[in-house]
Amino acid sequence: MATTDHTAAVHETTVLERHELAAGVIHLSLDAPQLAGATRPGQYVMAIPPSAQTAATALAVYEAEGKRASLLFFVTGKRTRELAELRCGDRLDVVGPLGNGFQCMNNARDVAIVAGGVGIASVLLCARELLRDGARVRLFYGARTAELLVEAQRFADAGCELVLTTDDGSAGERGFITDALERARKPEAIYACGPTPMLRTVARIATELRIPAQLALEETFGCGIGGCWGCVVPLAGHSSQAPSFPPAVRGGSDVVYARICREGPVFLADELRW
Amino acid sequence: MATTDHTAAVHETTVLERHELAAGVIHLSLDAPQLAGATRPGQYVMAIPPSAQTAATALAVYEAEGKRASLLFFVTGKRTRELAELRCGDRLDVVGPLGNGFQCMNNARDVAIVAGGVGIASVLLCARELLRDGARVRLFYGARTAELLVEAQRFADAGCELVLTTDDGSAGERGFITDALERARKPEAIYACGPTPMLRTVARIATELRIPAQLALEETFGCGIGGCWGCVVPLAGHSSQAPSFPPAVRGGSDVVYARICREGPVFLADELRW
Amino acid sequence: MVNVRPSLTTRIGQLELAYPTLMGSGCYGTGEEFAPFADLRKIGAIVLKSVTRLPRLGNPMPRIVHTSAGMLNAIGLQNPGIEWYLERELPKYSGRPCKLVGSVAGFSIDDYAYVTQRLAARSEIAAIELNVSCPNVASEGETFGCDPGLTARVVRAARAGTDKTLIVKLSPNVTDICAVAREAEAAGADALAVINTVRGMAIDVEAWHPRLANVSGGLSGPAIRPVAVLAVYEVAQAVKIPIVGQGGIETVTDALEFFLAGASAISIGTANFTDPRVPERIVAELEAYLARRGCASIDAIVGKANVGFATPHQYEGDEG
Amino acid sequence: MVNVRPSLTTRIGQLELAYPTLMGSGCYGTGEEFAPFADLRKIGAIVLKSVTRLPRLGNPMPRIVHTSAGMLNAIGLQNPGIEWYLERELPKYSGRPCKLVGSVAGFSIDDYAYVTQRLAARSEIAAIELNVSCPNVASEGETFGCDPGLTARVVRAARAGTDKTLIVKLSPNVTDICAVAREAEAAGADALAVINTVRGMAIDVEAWHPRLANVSGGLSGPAIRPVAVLAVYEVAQAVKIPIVGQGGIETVTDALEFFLAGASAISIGTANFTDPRVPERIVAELEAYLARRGCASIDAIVGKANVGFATPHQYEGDEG
Ligand SMILES: Cc1cc2nc3c(=O)[nH]c(=O)nc-3n(C[C@H](O)[C@H](O)[C@H](O)COP(=O)(O)OP(=O)(O)OC[C@H]3O[C@@H](n4cnc5c(N)ncnc54)[C@H](O)[C@@H]3O)c2cc1C
Ligand SMILES: Cc1cc2nc3c(=O)[nH]c(=O)nc-3n(C[C@H](O)[C@H](O)[C@H](O)COP(=O)(O)OP(=O)(O)OC[C@H]3O[C@@H](n4cnc5c(N)ncnc54)[C@H](O)[C@@H]3O)c2cc1C
Ligand SMILES: Cc1cc2nc3c(=O)[nH]c(=O)nc-3n(C[C@H](O)[C@H](O)[C@H](O)COP(=O)(O)O)c2cc1C
Ligand SMILES: Cc1cc2nc3c(=O)[nH]c(=O)nc-3n(C[C@H](O)[C@H](O)[C@H](O)COP(=O)(O)O)c2cc1C
Ligand code: FES
Ligand code: FES
Repeated sequence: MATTDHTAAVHETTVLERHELAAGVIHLSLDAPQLAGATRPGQYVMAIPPSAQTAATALAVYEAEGKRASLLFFVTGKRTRELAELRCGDRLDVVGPLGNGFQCMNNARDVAIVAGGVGIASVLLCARELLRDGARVRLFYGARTAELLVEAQRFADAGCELVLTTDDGSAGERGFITDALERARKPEAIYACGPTPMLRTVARIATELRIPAQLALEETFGCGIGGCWGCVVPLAGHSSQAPSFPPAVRGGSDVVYARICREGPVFLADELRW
Repeated sequence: MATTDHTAAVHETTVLERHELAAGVIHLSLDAPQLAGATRPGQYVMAIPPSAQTAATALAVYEAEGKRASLLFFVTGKRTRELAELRCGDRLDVVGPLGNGFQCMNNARDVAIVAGGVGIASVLLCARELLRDGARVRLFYGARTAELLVEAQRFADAGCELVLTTDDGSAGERGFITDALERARKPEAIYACGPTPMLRTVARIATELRIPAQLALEETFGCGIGGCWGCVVPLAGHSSQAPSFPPAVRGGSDVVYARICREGPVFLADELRW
Repeated sequence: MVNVRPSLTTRIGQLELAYPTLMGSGCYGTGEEFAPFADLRKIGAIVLKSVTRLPRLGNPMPRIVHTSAGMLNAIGLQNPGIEWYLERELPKYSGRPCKLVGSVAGFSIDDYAYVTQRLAARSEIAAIELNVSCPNVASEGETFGCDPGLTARVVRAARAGTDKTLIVKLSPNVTDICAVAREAEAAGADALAVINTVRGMAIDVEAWHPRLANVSGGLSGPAIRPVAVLAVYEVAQAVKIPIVGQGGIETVTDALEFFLAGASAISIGTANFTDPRVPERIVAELEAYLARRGCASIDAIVGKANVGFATPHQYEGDEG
Repeated sequence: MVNVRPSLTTRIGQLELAYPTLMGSGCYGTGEEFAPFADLRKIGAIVLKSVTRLPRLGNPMPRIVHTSAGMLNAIGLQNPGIEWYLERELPKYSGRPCKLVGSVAGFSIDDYAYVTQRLAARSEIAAIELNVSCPNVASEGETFGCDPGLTARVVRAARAGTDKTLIVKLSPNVTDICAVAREAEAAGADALAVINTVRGMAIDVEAWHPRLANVSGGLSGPAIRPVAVLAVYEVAQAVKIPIVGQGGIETVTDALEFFLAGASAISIGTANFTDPRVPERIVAELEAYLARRGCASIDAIVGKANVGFATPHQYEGDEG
């Protein structure tokens, strides 16, 4: 989508604030003026593990304003557990901003943002930019349970209309957020981030509604910067995002594996060949 | 030496205080009343790594009084680095007290305690007990450089006479602490803890002076509780500390490998067959 | 969901275990050392330290080096030899509230036959594990386990000396572990222990010499877990006898990987050095996991992840 | 102490390197991806991603799983095939401020011969590495590197097609890596890369299937370092040609272990995923180490820990 310029760098940042929003959900604000200045919606950083533990962790830049960039993450394994132990004043080095973010400058006036779980971290900057451009923004936000619906208020404060769902019905409607999306008024465009099964459904809905959708994919990364081909997704051979690669024929059409970290993480739904 | 009773247990402790005494030298006080009550001089604990990292770390119990037991350690690798990151209020589980400590109840009235580097952590309880019993205690304490001669004042306050050396002459006399021991007035008994080369020299000096010496050995441990035979030292086959094992003949005399963690860590110098 | 408490009992040959957890040979002493910190009633069995025909002083120090998420050991099979062991050691172990598995190491076929027969004859010993894969005794020790034919000969010789359950412990330091596994099975093994330690070394960069006196040692702990899980997965496809999975098990998730790969029981070694509460914690969490997943017993999950599910898309041939 | 700045230059066959650090094949892309974060002038060479005769889409996702102190990968040799590579990729790489080593993988002797000859003919390519040890392409890929005889045939075929430096990358997944090393040397290899990844797998304990689409993958990172150091130590005793040591190098201490074990250069792979500043930091710290130890050059420490110093005391025979 929005193409990379070469402002990415290694930033030595300091933790300004740390909040545990729910059990195992951490919000870290970093003193990172250059990163904050350079980041566009949908971009991410690779957070270097303070104790050198195999691989950096891909995390969306949640907020970027003034000297402050923030990260919002779930503790799911060793690396996020280590990041969760950071305290105010601790140092955290991050590489970024990375990837091609959302292309928010389109002309849609009534847009839907769809976020599943931690996907919420990737869409705040996008929502703010769309709202600033005058669009009407509905946030479709689903989580397993009420307390994991973190930060919904911040989107409401920013001016989004909220549609919430939880798997267990403990807040909002019970069910998947994509069910709510299907029942709702047709938007002119969709921006989405969340688990792959959710994104597949969003893609299907967008196709059926014949509206454009931009999907921010998340898979386990190796390098996070295009060096290892550990994070691919099949694209249509003709896609403008396809890397230089001879297309393979699959199911009768041309397919190329693109790197989520380098050619993405945001892809146009109708160019994905999952 | 003093034989194990079965008060050893897993203790869930909380960090009460943390001080960095010099660069990479940490003093951690733990809320651990049962441990403090059960520990005798020369015993140690296995500190369970907060993030489950392969093996617990053997650390002497430095102080034990009331509800407080403390640890004093040098950051030398991954595990001590992790322990150094603990803060007040953090939890630390330890197994102990372990091992057979110093036998301080002898009749010597003029004793020498010899500590090299972090060996200092193993001898404070011993010094206090000897002083309490009315002995005159000289502490021979050596380190690489002045700032690593941590805690000397605490021994002075307790009533020890101090003889200090540093390898670089930045405090006390220049040279090895065993040189100072050799030059000093002959004590009636020696208690020592430090690197193996230092302990070998102490053993030689004690033999030459025909005085008893108790040496607290430190080697890389596996289990720390007698289960893996990863921490052996050759003892005379007749030693009262020898484990049940058929002695091997080496250099004309009987030798048995004893476990430092189980049969030691304190051994009588004249029974070691290094 | 089942409402009854899931069963954790398992069988390895004729060895009936109240819990599917063994404590790895050489890692749990005689059990007595750990008894103040761990409830031995909550353990399936202890595999005792390997014993040889003659006494062995073992390797000089250092015998242990800690590495990234693992440790190297080169104990060198220190043990008092089978005679002393039978006379003075084994009697102390009677009355343990869990089963005891004897471990046999040797330097000739005859060694294995002799020690197995002597040890298996004792009532304290519920089963025998053949350690044909100790990497810490120069080349001889591991030669057996690295050669399918030699492994078969060791197993046949040991088999002749006992009817008790015979577990053969395999080395990962081979090109094809399945070939060794198949030979062991054909020669009469009742079960396989997969895997022993992986050969490795570390160097002291200031002193310019190997950190272990023995130069090389066996790598254990979480570092080797992926290697061990794959070995169990592949061996489970090659043989029909049960597998005791091991190598880096520290948490219930780790343990589950082994059961799902095809292990009927697991063995916990190095993790006991991290925290002696690990075995009891794993058993409690296994029970909770089975209950949550609606499984009546641990058997219900054995091998459940052992199917290829990849359908790779390639240009060339059919390579995955 | 020497007062001149220690020299870090090294030679691998005819390949002259300003720094003894290579970036591992498949881990550093084309160099361009890392250029914003790392100074390529401070790198000896980049080993490019392995290329095959025909294009390969590679394995489906997931291709990567993080494990304790390591990671598993099963990329499956995704690459555009040698024709596309020579025409459209290689031209972009000219002008890199460090040397480029081409990496060749194949599924037949003829593949290796053909791709080596085509690739080596290009001026952008300073040397060729033969990847006979990729564990992620079903059995075929690694068969070559696991069989001394096949390895020899691959090396002879490739050797016939170029005079440029030929580095053969060995698999650790064998019973005897030295046997393979000796055959590779005899067949004309100029150097050996030791080691490629160790085979392993991980299982998703909720979904009950392997976490990699390819089922198994190659383990890299600090977890395998002890295995890699031992392989370098043993291979250095078996052959006379230089060794490029690799497997889990993250810090200067790790790097020093490899040089002291007998490697003339090192390769850094997975550590670049942790922190792209690692290669530059290692080079700076190597220089400081050599200065502190009074060594004029990196050569001065190669193999300096490679002597047995153990004198074990045993009852039986002479086993260590
Ligand atoms: C572009 C991008 C942006 C991202 N942004 C964010 C963000 O803003 N916030 C955020 O929270 N995350 C984000 N992620 C996801 C994050 O990078 C991953 O969750 C990361 O893997 C966490 O690392 P970890 O070491 O903590 O977990 P890992 O150890 O990598 O584990 C990851 C998952 O595997 C599971 N797992 C581990 N072991 C097993 C096992 N044996 N069996 C079954 N499952 C197992 C864990 O439970 C966990 O769910 C993003 C990812 C990408 C690619
Ligand atoms: C009974 C007993 C009591 C003890 N009491 C104390 C105490 O009170 N305080 C204390 O500080 N210590 C004490 N120790 C020592 C402490 O247990 C060890 O220092 C422990 O190994 C530290 O663990 P670590 O993981 O931090 O270091 P490790 O990773 O185990 O490293 C230990 C040493 O190896 C070196 N090393 C690591 N890698 C390499 C390499 N590649 N090349 C060369 N060298 C390398 C490190 O620099 C370090 O010096 C005691 C030991 C025993 C046995
Ligand atoms: C210190 C130590 C000593 C060991 N001694 C033996 C032994 O005598 N016989 C044997 O069969 N395995 C021995 N092993 C291997 C373990 O039983 C186990 O198979 C291996 O360590 C892998 O499991 P883990 O990662 O859980 O430790 C030993 C392992 C360690 C760490
Ligand atoms: C993601 C990834 C891809 C790799 N691809 C290749 C490859 O194409 N060819 C090859 O010879 N080695 C490949 N390797 C192996 C590395 O070059 C290196 O030998 C190995 O990872 C060990 O080093 P490390 O622990 O420093 O990563 C790959 C490794 C990784 C992690
Ligand atoms: S994670 Fe390495 S290429 Fe995307
Ligand atoms: S460290 Fe295990 S027996 Fe001493």
